[in-house]
Amino acid sequence: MKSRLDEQTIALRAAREFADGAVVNLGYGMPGLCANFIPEGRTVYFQSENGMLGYGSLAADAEKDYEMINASDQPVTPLPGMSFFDSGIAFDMIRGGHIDVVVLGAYQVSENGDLANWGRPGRGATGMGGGMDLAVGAKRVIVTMLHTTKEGEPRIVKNCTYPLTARQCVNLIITDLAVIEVAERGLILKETAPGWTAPEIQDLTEAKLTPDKDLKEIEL
Amino acid sequence: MKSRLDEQTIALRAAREFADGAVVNLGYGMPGLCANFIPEGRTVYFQSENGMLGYGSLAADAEKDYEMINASDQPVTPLPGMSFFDSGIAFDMIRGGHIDVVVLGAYQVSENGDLANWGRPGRGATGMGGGMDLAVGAKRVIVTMLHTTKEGEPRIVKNCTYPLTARQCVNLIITDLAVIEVAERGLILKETAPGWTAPEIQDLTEAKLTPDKDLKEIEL
Amino acid sequence: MAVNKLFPNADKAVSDVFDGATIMIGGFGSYGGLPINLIVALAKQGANDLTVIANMGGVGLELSSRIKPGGYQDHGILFKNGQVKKFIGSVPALGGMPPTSPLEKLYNEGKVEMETVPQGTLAERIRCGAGGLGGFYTRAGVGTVVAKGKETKIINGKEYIFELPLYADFALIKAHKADTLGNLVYRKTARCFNPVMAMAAKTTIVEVDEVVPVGQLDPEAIITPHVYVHRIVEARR
Amino acid sequence: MAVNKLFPNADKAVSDVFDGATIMIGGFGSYGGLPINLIVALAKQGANDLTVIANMGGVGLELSSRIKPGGYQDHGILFKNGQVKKFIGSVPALGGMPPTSPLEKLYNEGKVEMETVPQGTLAERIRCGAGGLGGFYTRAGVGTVVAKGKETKIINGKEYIFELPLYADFALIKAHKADTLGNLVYRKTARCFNPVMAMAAKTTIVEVDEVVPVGQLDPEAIITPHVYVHRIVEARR
Repeated sequence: MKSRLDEQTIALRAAREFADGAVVNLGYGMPGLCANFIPEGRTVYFQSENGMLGYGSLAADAEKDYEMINASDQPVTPLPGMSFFDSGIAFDMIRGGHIDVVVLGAYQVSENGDLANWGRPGRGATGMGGGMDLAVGAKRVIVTMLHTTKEGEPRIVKNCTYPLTARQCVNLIITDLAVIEVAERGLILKETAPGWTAPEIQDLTEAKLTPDKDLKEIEL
Repeated sequence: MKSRLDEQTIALRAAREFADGAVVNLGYGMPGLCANFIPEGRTVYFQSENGMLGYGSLAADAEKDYEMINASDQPVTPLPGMSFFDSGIAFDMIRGGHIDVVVLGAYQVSENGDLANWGRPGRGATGMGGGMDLAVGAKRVIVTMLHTTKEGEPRIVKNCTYPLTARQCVNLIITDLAVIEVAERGLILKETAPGWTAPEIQDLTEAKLTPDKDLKEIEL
Repeated sequence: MAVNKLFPNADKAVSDVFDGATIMIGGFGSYGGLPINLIVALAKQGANDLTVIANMGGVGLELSSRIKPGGYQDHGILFKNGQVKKFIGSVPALGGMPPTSPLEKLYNEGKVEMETVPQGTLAERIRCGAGGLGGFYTRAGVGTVVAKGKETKIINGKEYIFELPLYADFALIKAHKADTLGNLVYRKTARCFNPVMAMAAKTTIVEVDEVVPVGQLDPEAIITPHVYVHRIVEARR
Repeated sequence: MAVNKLFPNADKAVSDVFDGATIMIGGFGSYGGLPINLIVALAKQGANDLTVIANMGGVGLELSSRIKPGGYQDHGILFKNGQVKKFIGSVPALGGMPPTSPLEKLYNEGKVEMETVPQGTLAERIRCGAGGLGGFYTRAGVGTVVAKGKETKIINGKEYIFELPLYADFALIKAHKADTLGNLVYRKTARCFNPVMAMAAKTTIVEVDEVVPVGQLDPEAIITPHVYVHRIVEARR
């Protein structure tokens, strides 16, 4: 049976990439959900560009403190050992190479790992936020996004047509259909959503995908 | 009776320049003494480039805390409302224009206000410390120094021969012999030490001094 | 004793903001850390042709309930009122919201200038201004529209963009507590852009939850030393 | 759980410092804030050809009693041992002291390279490195020997000098307390260069008066977040 992953499941799959002890920044929107899916037995330190290190999961309604939000404006919960700092220091930490993994949303990713995640036609006033700093500063960039637009257009493209966030910065793409590694030799299809074949996914992808020798279904 | 001011008295005279509410940085050596001579009824906030704002007088022996020192390595006393910060922020404050007055020592000052206060022949390893930042960042630069070298050579010169700290930065010079303003039209002799005449002071000064129309003896 | 920095209310604290002034507005953009009382007072005061520097453009009262139940006033009101000539920030409008924020509407009508700056570059440009520096090189934005028209430099084999400092005539910021001298502490992520902006303005006006006597704040935990703070308003929200 | 950052003693914490390494040494230069135990351990460990970045050059044990009764060991010992190839700092030697500090003697014998940097520029170059930036422009040093060989730029009608970032392989720093994760707080002016250096090194080694359990430090008052700290030694002095 063919199915597409929902946002929660994409976030869960992305969170599997967080090594024990990793410092992780979660971008605006869907990536924020990853805070709820840290793999059992691992400790992950979430950094937020509004000046916070070491927060916990998203806050339940009863405990929401709007002076303790992630970069997506969502209240989060405190953890022992956390700290607060200003935006200047937050970005020193980001550009200075102390973020092991950043998870970002995207409108488009190109076959060489270019990222476009902040502007789209007809919305000239949206901004890049901290995405450009995170894309050049983090050691590893994971993109979570839907594989195609609402109109069915591919988001994984030969060349980005939307305004760029950074060039050649993406390491891994996780969509509702696939897990794709951005390698020297191009895009490697590593995992597929349940019931989907490599050719079916290639059909919805403008850039060329090379199926991995160990291609498998996403295990959840 | 002719006398030269001692270091304490030079510091006392310099401290008279601190307006009520002023933020003041005291350079290495003699300027540090100014902390003990705040004029009655005025509040002065001493900033120190090692990361402190709002300290009090020099500490007496019994209360010396070597983790609470001014930039001259002298323990100072705490005051309510003081704060500590790192060296980066300390110099943001300095270069950013938040120091109303800095008092610096000097080897030489030139007639156009050039300052040389960190290097001298035979001592190639001494350094400028925070002097260059203070000289360009503070709103007003007061120099306290002895009028001549041990050998009797003038320290107020036409052109500095010692390595410069900054060009055209000095506003007021206070020596053991005189108070001299650095004005657009040159050096103005404003006050003399008790018993000294303008020509006698000019004899010990290489640069030309113009006696002020209100020239007077330093009142202490 | 030095100047009394305490103002009786937000209206008095912003009364001399002049037409054409550059205003930094603290916070991250949404409720926490935003100097809401000062913003509302500035909207009432009516100064025009402002240049506003803020991380986000504000969503406006209508959309704000999507961020916080019940909604709240933000600096969207300054755009709605037509008080703003130019916006400088990293998120003028949120892509995840409908295009109906006051700033986005104004922008689409061609009625406001806009300079979009990566968020880290924004923070650093403000800090650079605060620190009396002349500019800096960053890798953020290399190869993108942000690099357009800017000097670039290869440093240690990598390409960097030159960025200039930012300053303001007034900074409106939000802190948790001030002592009467003007020393500030913040609360949780409501710190964000407030401390850097406080350092970069000629006149920094802060709204706080509570004013405390001098000596009540831990000298080791003061985030903004009092030399950076010119006016204090205690304002509940 | 993540790595254990606690080291049993200073010797173990500096055991892998390699010949030719660049070492930042925190503090202001004199007793307060100086990581004395780590310095002494490094002197014992014996790594050579070091580049040392520190605000001051250290006065050495003999002169140190002029600063603090009884004296103390400082990084002068590294120069005395001949372990240092190059020094970068703002006060290699104090003009108010006799020219007998280990660094000054070595310098006068032509046995050590030296780069003298204005103190604010030193702090900013370290912060610049820590923040992943490529360099900055400052007015400190314009028209002086510091400007020699450096690019200058006129910005808003004023002359600035271009300065490059500084990095280190190891930073030896002193804090007051660490929690076991590596979050740090400092004490009074012993803060100084420690927090900026902690951020600019590949491996940051801290000596603290006390290690406390996670959760004991106020999240609002933590000065150095744990991502910057790699090794912790509790060491009384």
